[in-house]
Amino acid sequence: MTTAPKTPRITDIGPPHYQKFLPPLVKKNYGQWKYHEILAPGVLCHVAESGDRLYTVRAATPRLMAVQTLRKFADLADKYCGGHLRFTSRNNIEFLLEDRNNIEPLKCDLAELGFPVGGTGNSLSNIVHTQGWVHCHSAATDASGIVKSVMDALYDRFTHQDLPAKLRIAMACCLNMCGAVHCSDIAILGIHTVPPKIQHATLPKVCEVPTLIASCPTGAIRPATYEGKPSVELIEEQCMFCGNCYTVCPAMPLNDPEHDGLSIWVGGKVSNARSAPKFSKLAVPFLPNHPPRWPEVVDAVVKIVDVYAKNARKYERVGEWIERVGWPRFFQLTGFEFTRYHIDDFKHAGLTYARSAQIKY
Amino acid sequence: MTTAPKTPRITDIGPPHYQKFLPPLVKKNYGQWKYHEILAPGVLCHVAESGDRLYTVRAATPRLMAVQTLRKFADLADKYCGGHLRFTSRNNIEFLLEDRNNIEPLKCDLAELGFPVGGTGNSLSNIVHTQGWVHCHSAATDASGIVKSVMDALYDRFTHQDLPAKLRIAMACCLNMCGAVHCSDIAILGIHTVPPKIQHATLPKVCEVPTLIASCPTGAIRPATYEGKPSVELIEEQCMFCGNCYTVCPAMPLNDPEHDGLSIWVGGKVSNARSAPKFSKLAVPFLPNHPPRWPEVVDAVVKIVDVYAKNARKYERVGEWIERVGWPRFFQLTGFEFTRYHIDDFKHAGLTYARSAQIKY
Amino acid sequence: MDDASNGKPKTELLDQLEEGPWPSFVKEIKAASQGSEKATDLLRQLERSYEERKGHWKHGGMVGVLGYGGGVIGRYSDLPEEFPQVAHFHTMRVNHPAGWFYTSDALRTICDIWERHGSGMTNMHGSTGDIILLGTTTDQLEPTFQELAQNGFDLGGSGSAVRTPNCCVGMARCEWACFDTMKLCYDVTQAYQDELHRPAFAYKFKFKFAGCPNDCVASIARADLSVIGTWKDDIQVDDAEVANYAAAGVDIQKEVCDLCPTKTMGWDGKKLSIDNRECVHCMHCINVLPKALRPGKERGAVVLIGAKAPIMQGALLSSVLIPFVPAEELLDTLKELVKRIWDFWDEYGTNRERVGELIQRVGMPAFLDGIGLEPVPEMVAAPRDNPYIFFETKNGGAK
Amino acid sequence: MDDASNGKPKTELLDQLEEGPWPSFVKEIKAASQGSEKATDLLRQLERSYEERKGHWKHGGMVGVLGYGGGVIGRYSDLPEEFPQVAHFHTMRVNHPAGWFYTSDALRTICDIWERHGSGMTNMHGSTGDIILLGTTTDQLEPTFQELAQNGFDLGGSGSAVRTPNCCVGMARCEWACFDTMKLCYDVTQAYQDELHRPAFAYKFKFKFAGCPNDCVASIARADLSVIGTWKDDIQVDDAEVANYAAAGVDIQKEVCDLCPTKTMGWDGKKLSIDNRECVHCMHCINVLPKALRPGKERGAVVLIGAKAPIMQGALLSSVLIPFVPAEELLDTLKELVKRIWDFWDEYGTNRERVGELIQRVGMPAFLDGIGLEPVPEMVAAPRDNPYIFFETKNGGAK
Ligand code: SRM
Ligand code: SRM
Ligand code: SRM
Ligand code: SRM
Ligand code: SF4
Ligand code: SF4
Ligand code: SF4
Ligand code: SF4
Ligand code: SF4
Ligand code: SF4
Ligand code: SF4
Ligand code: SF4
Repeated sequence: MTTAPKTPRITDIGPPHYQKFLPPLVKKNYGQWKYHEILAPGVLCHVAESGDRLYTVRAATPRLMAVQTLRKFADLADKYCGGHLRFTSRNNIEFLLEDRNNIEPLKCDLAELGFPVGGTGNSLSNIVHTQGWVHCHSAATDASGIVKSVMDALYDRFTHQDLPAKLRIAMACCLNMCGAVHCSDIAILGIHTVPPKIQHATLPKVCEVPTLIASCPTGAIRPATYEGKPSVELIEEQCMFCGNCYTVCPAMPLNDPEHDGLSIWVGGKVSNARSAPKFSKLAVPFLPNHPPRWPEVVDAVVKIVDVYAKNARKYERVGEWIERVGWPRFFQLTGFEFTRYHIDDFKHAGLTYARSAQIKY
Repeated sequence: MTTAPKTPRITDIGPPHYQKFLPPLVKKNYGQWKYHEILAPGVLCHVAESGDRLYTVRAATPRLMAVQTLRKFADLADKYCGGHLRFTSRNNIEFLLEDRNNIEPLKCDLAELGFPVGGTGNSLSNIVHTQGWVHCHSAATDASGIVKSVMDALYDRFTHQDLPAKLRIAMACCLNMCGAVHCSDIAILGIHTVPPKIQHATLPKVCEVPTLIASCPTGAIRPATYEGKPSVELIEEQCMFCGNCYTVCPAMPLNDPEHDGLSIWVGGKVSNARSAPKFSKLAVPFLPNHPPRWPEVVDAVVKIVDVYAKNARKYERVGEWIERVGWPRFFQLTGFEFTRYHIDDFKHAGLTYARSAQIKY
Repeated sequence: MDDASNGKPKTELLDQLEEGPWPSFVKEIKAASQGSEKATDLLRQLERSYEERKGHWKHGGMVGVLGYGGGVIGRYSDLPEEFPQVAHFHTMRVNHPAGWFYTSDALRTICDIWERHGSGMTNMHGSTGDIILLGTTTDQLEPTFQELAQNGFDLGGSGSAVRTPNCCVGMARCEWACFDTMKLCYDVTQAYQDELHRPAFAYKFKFKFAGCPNDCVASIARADLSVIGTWKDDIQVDDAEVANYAAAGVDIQKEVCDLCPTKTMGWDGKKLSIDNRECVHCMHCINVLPKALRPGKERGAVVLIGAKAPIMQGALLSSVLIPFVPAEELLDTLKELVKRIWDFWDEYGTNRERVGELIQRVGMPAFLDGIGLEPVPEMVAAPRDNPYIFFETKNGGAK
Repeated sequence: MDDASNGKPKTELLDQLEEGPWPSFVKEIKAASQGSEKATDLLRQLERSYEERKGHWKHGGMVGVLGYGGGVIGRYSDLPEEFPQVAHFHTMRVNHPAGWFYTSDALRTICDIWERHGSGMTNMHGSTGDIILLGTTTDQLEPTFQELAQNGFDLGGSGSAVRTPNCCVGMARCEWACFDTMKLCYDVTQAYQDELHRPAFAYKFKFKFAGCPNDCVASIARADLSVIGTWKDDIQVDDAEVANYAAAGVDIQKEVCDLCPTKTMGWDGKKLSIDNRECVHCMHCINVLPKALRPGKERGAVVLIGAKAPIMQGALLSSVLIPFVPAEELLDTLKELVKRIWDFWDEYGTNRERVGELIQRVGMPAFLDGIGLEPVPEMVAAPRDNPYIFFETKNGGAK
């Protein structure tokens, strides 16, 4: 099946020049856009200085897609917008139309194919996520399955623009946090809660002990010999299950069906609008890992979204809302338990303590 | 001169009960105060639920006082307020009058004795300070002399209430910061800038090497032997001149007339009013140690006060004002140079970097 | 474990993820498995993971294409006997076109190549921005690569290298772009082809370009070097349009003025006034009134440094390195700056230390000295509050 | 070096500090030197320090009174031959009466004792709150102490002990005191006489009591245990007085409502409304309108822990330990709490480690476990942002 290349080998050409792929209307008005309007959830209209109007129809994708589906998108692009489309930084797909009249037919076709239109304005957009059990060795949980389960429950939040502000959820399947978990309105994070099980037999063959020792943020790993061969030992109380040792050394697996789980984080953002970018903070330290539909995780996320939608003011991101009402109120409103795990005990922990007498009762 | 005690030895009696010293009007209305008014700079009137009025006249003291002066205060108390007085948490003295008509005569007497009345409301109060060359072995500079020089220059700021808010200056003669330097609107801090000179000969006699090593926040001190005896060596680049080693070991003196100096810090506060308590931040890293009147220090402090007085809004403490206008503006307005020393490089340094694109131009 | 009746894998758990209104990745894998045995075994192994609540991939190995050190993530099943088609299941990271624009033809070309050489499964896109071609065997890597190359595509980054830079849609469709994000992203990507394909660093290095402070590519959270567009002069105001918004029901005072972080706007019911000296360029007012307000005309970008995920000293957000670079000087400034940063990182960085962590460790002042940048107050949220100043011993601390 | 003409010390530099309107400490030392040779030599040595820009005190030694381990700071001149009267120059820390109230008689008694036994120089008061009697010789310590004791005064703290607790004037003269600061300060001081006089800790331990969140004794910055008064119910409002303030020219909207940290007040030009649920008890509105607003009636205090100066891991502010203790329960609660804190500190604290630093090192959660307090969200400004959670391995992290 393989077609061997016949021409001389090509390397280092870099990505194709973006101009090759721009719709003519975009090329013409490049850098000359004047303003935009949101015509409906998922439908933007950008107006150029020239008076030209570009219509964007944004639809959700599952990100993990078969070439069959991509071809369907290509067909839609041919049908409605001269074969031009783009993807967004949150894995949505955007069709760029010149003709306003194509909006509705395109939306119908997308609906038929099962790709919801939305994610614009003050709505929930697609969940930025990672590989999970589909491809990564490091995953404490699956990613795509949780995303699907959560978005099924929050479908209307994507197709409607009735939230106080933009809402961004991210999901990562381990502490490496490939994605934006550390700065999302709501983040779902796969976690381990038991230390790695050292595979002494294979360790010397597959890892360098000094690198392995250096990999541990808390210094929990010490050199040791096992049956006369170099290996390591673990001070279990010093382990906080980050998995960095496993990243550098396959002989330190952490996966554990019984004890792997999920944690929920809230209040991060990256935009500079109004408030400075913020990290997400711990909301729920541990939820069980229950495929195929992770009901506990779905409930927790839906709970946060509902409470936020009900209580936040217009244009208030989740973190801005919580900072206004205070974290005690957040825990009251959601009913989540506040535990010792919520209190930071890592490097800068002291700076997270409440160092004032300003308290709400 | 010594009068040996004749009675059995008395210990652990604790301080005298405060009630013994309370003016009758205070005793009567204890816990029953209703409100207060500031009648003039340095003159308060507290009104009790009973309708009683207590007049307070507050005067500055140099804190470092001879018994001769204290007796003069006692005489004034006898003359005007039934022999009752108190000191404040900032080393001012307060006369507590029942009779409003005694206010002016008392003020006259105080003026004659050279003790300015003021420090209330939105004014500069007395400078909280420390021992300096008057009594401490640790001092990088004198304290009382600087306080005197600065307050001479800022005299009117004490006797008038025309500042945007309360203004609190503190002075400490070394990094131990006996006082409130770390949380003051403006703080003056004596500093060393060269490492301790190890006195190898005496060291083993006067200190314990392990304690000495443990005392260094940066781990700059290492065990070593000197002429066969236990001593220490110093990684000079790791020393930031905190003096903690000297505190635990007399054989590590840092005092150095050429290189000791002063630094100026701004924007701290301790009250919870409006904003949470704040640490003071570095404004000027180094000024020379120039007794007897430290003109460079006086100039820098006066500069800050003037710029603050001119630019801050009503009720804005120094730190609140700077946070509103931004640190770049503070450096522009004062003309202080922003240097590499202003950028934190200690433990939590990363959290002080500007982690947003929000910038004023 | 397969359904005896039709030879299709039995996926009772995964099947539950075909239900519900959101597009289903399970349907996608099933679609791909029409044409690809690899996709079928992926489905089977994934079902197993769902049953056992445990991943079944081995720790990756080094595989790749000739002359490149990256662009491929090696992946092997830990149940190769049961799922032979995913015994090898490497991903290829293909450098996406800036802004993620495609023609339908380009998209079909990729599909065709991948259908021939791989599982037919993709990620559009990976978190760094690449086209992720998900799952093939070692022998297919080079042919896939060359076919892609013949069609104008190249691999993206992986390992201790420059990672595929990405950017927001910028001037192609956004009225707020303060510099040409797609061009700069493209130029930077081309400039560092060698650093991208041949890992030679201590760790990864990511660039992200956002045209304005809304930061639609999360550059401040996810890039070692974050370039965020902004402007220096006054916000452009169209008074008539402000009035129109007000007339249309926007509460200018509450929704705009009160939410300005520096409260630098006034609204008297008729006219919006802005004291631009106090504006921190947060975008909020412009976001709410896009037809009435626009960034100023003196445009460029803030350059920030050091963001990353938590491992190992805690997550970092990028922090200001250069408060403003005019748009036309951006490429040259970045090239010069990046050279110095990489030199410093090369000299002082330890193994697997991101540049942000290096700065934390050696201190920003030392880093600035090292790369020859003057400190400015815009770099800090506040000056230090501890008195632990490392004065230069040489001159006894005098400034 | 003395003036030949009159035998008085020549103090050209210090003399310059007699000029200017602010009260002069040099005049004070000169006044004391009328009656005390010690004060004269102090002046001489200080002039030398001013000339040489260098202190002339040796590192202190252990001196004290019988049976006490603290209360005296030993001090010796490093130029004892030149300044023999300050060869020994110890200070005595005398525990001030709560609130720093004195009768003129009490003050004179102290003066008389100190004139007989010491330099006649004092600090009214030291930064911790003590009466500082500045400069005497070792042999005078015990007699001074016993004379003080006979007159009802005792020594304060020094060394690794409880330090002299202090408090704001509170109910004696302030309408805002939410608990009786002077009484609590007195009671606590009496309760811990042994811990105050006989250093047995790893380091010092300070108490400070402020009657309301204005914190007029800087307790949140300077005490290991900071007790700050507050209230739980609604702010008491006298509408008529609010109107009077407005009539008198106070801009209620700007000076009060706009500066409320949670913007929880409304002003319609006539009536001030407060949504007390959002009030953080900062005191600002009450401070500005003392005649009209007052703290609520359900009063008590916040208990905070851990403030200290920078040495050695950087300065700390106290942080919330118990969000609210009713006024009448304060003494008992504190006693029980302090017992547990000291036990934990005793067990886990290292040499010269303040309790705040211990908490930083072992982590607040471990500290709370240790002293048996339940975590509540009021303890933190925000929950953790790093995912480095030390789950209890026993139960696999399930809550
Ligand atoms: C298409 C896309 C850029 C791209 O190159 O792909 C994009 C496009 C636009 N963004 Fe964005 N943003 C896009 C990702 C982001 C991200 C990044 C992310 O989500 O990971 C952010 C930062 C989010 C955060 O802070 O956590 C982002 C923060 C914003 C904001 C600031 C929102 C805020 O108030 O914090 C605006 C302003 C607004 O919406 O009023 C904005 C506004 C816009 C505008 C209105 C810009 C314009 O004039 O064209 C575009 C339509 C927005 C909409 O959906 O309503 N865009 N935008 C991205 C669409 C992602 C998606 O499919 O949902
Ligand atoms: C006498 C004294 C308490 C004592 O027990 O000795 C005291 C007494 C009063 N303070 Fe204070 N404060 C005293 C030290 C403090 C301190 C501590 C310090 O300065 O070291 C603070 C914290 C300062 C800080 O934040 O850095 C302090 C922060 C306040 C505040 C909050 C000011 C603010 O806006 O941040 C108020 C409220 C006000 O003034 O409106 C206040 C208000 C008051 C009132 C009005 C309380 C009352 O109703 O009686 C008293 C008269 C204030 C005045 O001077 O205008 N008091 N006050 C202290 C006088 C010190 C002096 O001689 O200047
Ligand atoms: C594929 C992708 C996730 C996805 O599903 O989209 C991914 C997948 C992996 N990442 Fe990532 N990272 C991906 C984007 C990110 C991002 C987001 C970004 O680039 O914007 C981050 C956070 C930002 C950052 O760089 O800090 C990220 C932070 C990490 C880290 C932690 C790095 C750190 O310094 O903290 C690791 C661990 C490592 O490097 O050893 C990591 C390691 C990995 C490895 C290589 C696993 C490993 O331990 O070696 C994963 C391979 C999975 C697989 O089997 O394919 N991945 N990784 C993303 C790359 C696709 C692409 O090229 O477009
Ligand atoms: C006398 C006094 C300064 C003054 O002029 O008022 C003072 C004087 C000394 N302090 Fe202090 N401290 C004094 C209040 C403070 C305060 C303020 C307070 O208590 O509110 C602090 C900051 C708050 C705190 O405790 O953190 C303070 C923080 C220190 C430190 C640093 C402690 C730390 O943990 O960071 C040291 C160093 C040490 O303990 O070894 C120190 C050490 C010292 C020593 C004993 C010097 C030493 O290295 O051993 C000083 C003796 C000077 C002398 O010759 O008399 N002094 N010291 C204050 C005590 C008078 C009193 O009893 O009323
Ligand atoms: S978050 Fe972890 S498990 Fe998920 S793709 Fe990234 S490295 Fe793999
Ligand atoms: S999982 Fe993390 S904390 Fe635990 S041993 Fe490995 S590297 Fe260390
Ligand atoms: S600040 Fe330093 S020098 Fe000054 S009294 Fe305190 S310990 Fe001594
Ligand atoms: S002065 Fe401070 S930093 Fe320098 S050696 Fe001594 S303890 Fe260490
Ligand atoms: S970052 Fe700014 S310029 Fe880029 S797409 Fe978003 S809003 Fe437009
Ligand atoms: S851009 Fe932001 S800071 Fe500037 S005026 Fe608008 S809202 Fe205010
Ligand atoms: S802390 Fe509060 S109660 Fe105490 S004196 Fe100050 S204002 Fe009054
Ligand atoms: S006390 Fe402070 S927080 Fe409460 S209403 Fe008054 S100003 Fe607002």
